[in-house]
Amino acid sequence: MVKDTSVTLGGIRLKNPVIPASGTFGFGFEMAESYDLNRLGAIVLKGTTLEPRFGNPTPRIAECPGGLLNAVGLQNPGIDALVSDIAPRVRNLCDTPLIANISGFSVDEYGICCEKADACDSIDIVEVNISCPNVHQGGMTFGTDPAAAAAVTRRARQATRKPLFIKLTPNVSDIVPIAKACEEEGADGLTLINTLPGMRIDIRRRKPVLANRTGGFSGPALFPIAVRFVNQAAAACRIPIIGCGGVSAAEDVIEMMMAGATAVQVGSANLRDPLACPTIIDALPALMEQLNIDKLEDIIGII
Amino acid sequence: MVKDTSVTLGGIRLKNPVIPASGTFGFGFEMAESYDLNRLGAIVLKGTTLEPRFGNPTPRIAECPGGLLNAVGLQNPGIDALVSDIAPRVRNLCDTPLIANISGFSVDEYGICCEKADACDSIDIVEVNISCPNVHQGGMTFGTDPAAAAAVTRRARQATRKPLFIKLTPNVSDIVPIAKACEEEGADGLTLINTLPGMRIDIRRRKPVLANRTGGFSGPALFPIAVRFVNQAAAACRIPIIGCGGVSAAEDVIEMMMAGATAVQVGSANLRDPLACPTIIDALPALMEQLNIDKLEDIIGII
Amino acid sequence: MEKRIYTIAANTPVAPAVYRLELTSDGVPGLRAGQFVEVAVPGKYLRRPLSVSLSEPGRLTLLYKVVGGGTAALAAMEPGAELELLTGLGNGFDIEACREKALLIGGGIGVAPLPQLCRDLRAAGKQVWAILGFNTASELILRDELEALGATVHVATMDGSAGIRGLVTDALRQVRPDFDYYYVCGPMPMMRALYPLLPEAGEFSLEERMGCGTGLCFGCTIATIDGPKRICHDGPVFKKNMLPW
Amino acid sequence: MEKRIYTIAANTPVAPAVYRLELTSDGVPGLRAGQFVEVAVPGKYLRRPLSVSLSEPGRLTLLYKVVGGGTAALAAMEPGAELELLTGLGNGFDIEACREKALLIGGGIGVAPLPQLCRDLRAAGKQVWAILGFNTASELILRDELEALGATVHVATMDGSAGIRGLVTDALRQVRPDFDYYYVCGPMPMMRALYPLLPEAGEFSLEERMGCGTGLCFGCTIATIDGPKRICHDGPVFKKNMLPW
Ligand SMILES: Cc1cc2nc3c(=O)[nH]c(=O)nc-3n(C[C@H](O)[C@H](O)[C@H](O)COP(=O)(O)OP(=O)(O)OC[C@H]3O[C@@H](n4cnc5c(N)ncnc54)[C@H](O)[C@@H]3O)c2cc1C
Ligand SMILES: Cc1cc2nc3c(=O)[nH]c(=O)nc-3n(C[C@H](O)[C@H](O)[C@H](O)COP(=O)(O)OP(=O)(O)OC[C@H]3O[C@@H](n4cnc5c(N)ncnc54)[C@H](O)[C@@H]3O)c2cc1C
Ligand SMILES: Cc1cc2nc3c(=O)[nH]c(=O)nc-3n(C[C@H](O)[C@H](O)[C@H](O)COP(=O)(O)O)c2cc1C
Ligand SMILES: Cc1cc2nc3c(=O)[nH]c(=O)nc-3n(C[C@H](O)[C@H](O)[C@H](O)COP(=O)(O)O)c2cc1C
Ligand code: FES
Ligand code: FES
Repeated sequence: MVKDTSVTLGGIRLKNPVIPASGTFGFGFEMAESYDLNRLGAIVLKGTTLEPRFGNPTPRIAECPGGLLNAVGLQNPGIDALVSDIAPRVRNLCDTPLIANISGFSVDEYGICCEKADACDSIDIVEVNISCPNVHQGGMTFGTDPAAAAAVTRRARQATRKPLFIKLTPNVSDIVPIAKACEEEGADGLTLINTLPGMRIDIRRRKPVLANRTGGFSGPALFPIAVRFVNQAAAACRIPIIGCGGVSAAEDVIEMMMAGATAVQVGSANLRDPLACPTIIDALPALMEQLNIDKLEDIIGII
Repeated sequence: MVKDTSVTLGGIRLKNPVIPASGTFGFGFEMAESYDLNRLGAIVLKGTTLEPRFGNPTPRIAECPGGLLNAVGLQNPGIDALVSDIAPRVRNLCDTPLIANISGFSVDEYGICCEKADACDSIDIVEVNISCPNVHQGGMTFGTDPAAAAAVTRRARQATRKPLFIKLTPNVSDIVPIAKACEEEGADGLTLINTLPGMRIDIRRRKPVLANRTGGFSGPALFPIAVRFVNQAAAACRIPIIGCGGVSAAEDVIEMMMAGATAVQVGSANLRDPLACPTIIDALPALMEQLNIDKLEDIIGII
Repeated sequence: MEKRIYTIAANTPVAPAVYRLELTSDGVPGLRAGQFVEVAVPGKYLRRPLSVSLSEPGRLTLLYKVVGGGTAALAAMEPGAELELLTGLGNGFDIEACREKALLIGGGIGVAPLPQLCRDLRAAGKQVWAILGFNTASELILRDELEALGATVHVATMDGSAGIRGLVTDALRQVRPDFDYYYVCGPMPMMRALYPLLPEAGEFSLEERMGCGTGLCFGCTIATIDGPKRICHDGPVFKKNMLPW
Repeated sequence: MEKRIYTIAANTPVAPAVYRLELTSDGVPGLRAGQFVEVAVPGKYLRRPLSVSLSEPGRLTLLYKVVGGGTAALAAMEPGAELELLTGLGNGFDIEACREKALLIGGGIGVAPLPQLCRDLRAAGKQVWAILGFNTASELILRDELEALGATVHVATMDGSAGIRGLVTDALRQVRPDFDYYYVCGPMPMMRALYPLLPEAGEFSLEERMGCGTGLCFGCTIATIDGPKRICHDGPVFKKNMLPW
């Protein structure tokens, strides 16, 4: 029997639920020579800020058991380059829905970036990443405070009519009030989770491995934590959830969806294996057959 | 040159900084046939509550990349059995300092357990675990709220003159206010971290793997997160810190200590390899030689 | 408990998804029937518990079914490769408890520990009957081995393609074996179904997801008449009268 | 970029902690000098970047130094074992940029890519000089190989136990080689020390901790005259005039 892997995200139909995550898929076009980008459910573009950023000094990467730390520090050419150059170039290569990933250091910055993304025809969905440091509130992040999360969502909602997803941080004691605040302010969906703060030390050099001292932990080790967050948020909210964190195989896609995700993002797995996304997509129908699933949407949140 | 691996914890000298963590070393005497318990820096006994508990239904264990989830649910024979039977039996087997690990469901329960532990000659240090659900505050845990953490610490401090360590949860946005609250209320030290909440789903059976749905994630994958927490708490507090989370090798002991830990606890590694602790201890002197360390205490918090 | 490196001498399929793993390790003593080992499997954090199927000094045979990633990784291993095992785990079967005539009941891959049990009982001069249950004839294993070890073997299959049609409970009713002690090993539903049919004098080998297999984690606890017990440490074999079923 | 399974034909020590890894894979095309591969190492999450040392259709030679867990795991692997590689990564050296006379400068394990570079330059009819720097004579590798490939080789060692005493910068001043283009590969401090001593026409092969090696993670960014560049994607070889040192 033909398996239906399609899912709907903010009113947009994806041919499958597998989406490379922001920051782990280059600008979006690097893999076009290796495989047809149309095979992907959607593509999240590199995290973008109002101004261009060089990011952090190197080393930016530290290997860990079951994953890695990164402290890239939002290197990006700025929102203007995204909307005028990068997004149109990726759009030229494929019809796959494109998701812009917006970061900011103030509510206004988020707003302006979302307005610019809204005006860009090549962008289908706006994902707002509220896991980055909010310099105005003493080093806290927008994503750890329901009121701040609500403020960013409200401003982003005013700025765009495109489907709006808010990407949350796992660095919280309770995700529910934050997820609900975003839903109440009109978010069309949530992405969870971003990375968990971590640190490694080079014991020979007696220095942190990362020039930035700390970085964000990602990779397969994050998976059970992400599944838990997705399940908690799905139980509390009605809007769709994109599950992210450690997804590396078709089995993980199914598990995330059973936990409550409508689609998944694949991050670190792309770094270890640049063909991870098409490999996962190819494996889905046979796995669905094994598990007696005809339509992937049927399993969303069934546990 | 002879290497000095000894460290001091709450005024008590340990011959080395390697301590099996609570809940991952049986009652404390199971390994006595396999190796001499005197080789250990100290021993943390199984987490104990006022009343005996059967714990959660099985399955209680779920394997994950880089670690496991457990939902043992504080199975224990109760504080009275600990002080009258278990601790004296372990004391009969070795001179190694013994650490009682106390959990509670109310401030008073913690207090009563600490009083009973205080009265027990076999117990040298009291470790209070504030990562378990507080049924009186709507499912939150004491460890995620500085005021609740302070309240438990204050009560425990009144209850015992033995060195008092508070074991903190990583399930927080910012560990600093919680760590400081414990320090201000008179804790002699902190243990961090406990497990991170996680979930796995059996995609064939379409049910959570754990009967309890969620469990605590532990193992090597936790290590970079634990190092970061230890480093943050060490920077904020003056009291000694026991680093815990993913420690599996002598290198990890050194890394934790450079991050700011005075000693380390080894948890999941005991489950994978019951000889993990003596193996780590045996590897320390040669590693110290390689890294030009004569006295382990010299590297505490050097980064 | 002992930690030890074994070398794979053979790793061969004996039924669909079931493999016989033959291991050697110089100087290792024989292990007791009903004990288990914990195998470090490439790519998995926790070890995998497997029963001693046959054991003699220097040699150990395991019998395992591929049910997930760990056993699949094991099935991919080639002779010559090394495996790290924890051995000597669990209490094992009580051979002395049987006076003369033993009944062994095993279902599915739960038959794995029966060869060593049969051999030890025969060595102690007891007579051995065995009832083995499977879904279908292609899954049938160990009949010939147990017969060669001196047991009288009855087989039951769900679809009747070999032996008696039905469950081991059906076979038990039909065969009406004569025994003074019994040993049961298999899936939980089978053991629970057998429990009310069997007399007091006998024991059950239990299974549960394990964290350590060495008594450290309290992951494998069951309620017994005597309070909570760890299957890995106080079992896996429990007398019938310990089980509050 | 291509993902491919290679078989280990040989994995042999050639100097203290340095190994030559010879790999075969049917039908694989030759790789360019200065390109690198990303090797999946047992037990490590990220792959390990290693330079193409010598390559021809079906065969690939790498040269690596054991510096940590990943390279140690590699050193423990036996002939016959398989490795999964990403190949064809990075831009490679610009062979055409040299008119007639090439100078190759390598330090420590940074000499790894020089054999293929030397072979390609010789195949294109250029003359090749090489300066190789090491701490001490026991670390000296590739001199004979490069000579066999047609290069004139000078060696510098810190302790003077082989060739000129001192750094490659000392050797450069002393030898005063005649060249119209140069290629540098080695530790960052060496490259930074060489930079002011060398003319415009030449290039440097850079190194940084990598997340992916394929341009996806922006882990390996450096500042260039032309803005931020990814070493794995836009390098690892950069012309001198691109580097704002
Ligand atoms: C004391 C004991 C003896 C056993 N003896 C045998 C034997 O001789 N032959 C045999 O084929 N099987 C035996 N089992 C079951 C065997 O341990 C599991 O089938 C195996 O661990 C599955 O691993 P996996 O990675 O393939 O499956 P997965 O489902 O991927 O494993 C995930 C986790 O669940 C655990 N798990 C899964 N199924 C079981 C199960 N049925 N029982 C316990 N843990 C499980 C695994 O150990 C692992 O930790 C025994 C179990 C126990 C407790
Ligand atoms: C383009 C490129 C080509 C290289 N070519 C060679 C070569 O031909 N031969 C050779 O011996 N080495 C080469 N290196 C360095 C080699 O990649 C590292 O020595 C190796 O990855 C160390 O791995 P480890 O696990 O042993 O060390 P660990 O220190 O345990 O590694 C931890 C992490 O840091 C990274 N890392 C550590 N040292 C380096 C380093 N010097 N450069 C980049 N990443 C590092 C590792 O890749 C890993 O992600 C090259 C590096 C790059 C970027
Ligand atoms: C190198 C790297 C860069 C990242 N950059 C971004 C980013 O720009 N914006 C963002 O929202 N998330 C970013 N992330 C987080 C990922 O999108 C993803 O949420 C996280 O890595 C968890 O998923 P994983 O375990 O599949 O990697 C980055 C992650 C990595 C590893
Ligand atoms: C099976 C299991 C049981 C545990 N029980 C307790 C407990 O009773 N009390 C406690 O404070 N921590 C308990 N923990 C947490 C550990 O002591 C430790 O903090 C955690 O596992 C992280 O360390 P690790 O990664 O080395 O395992 C338990 C952990 C495991 C795996
Ligand atoms: S499996 Fe850990 S106590 Fe039994
Ligand atoms: S290592 Fe990932 S972009 Fe270069």
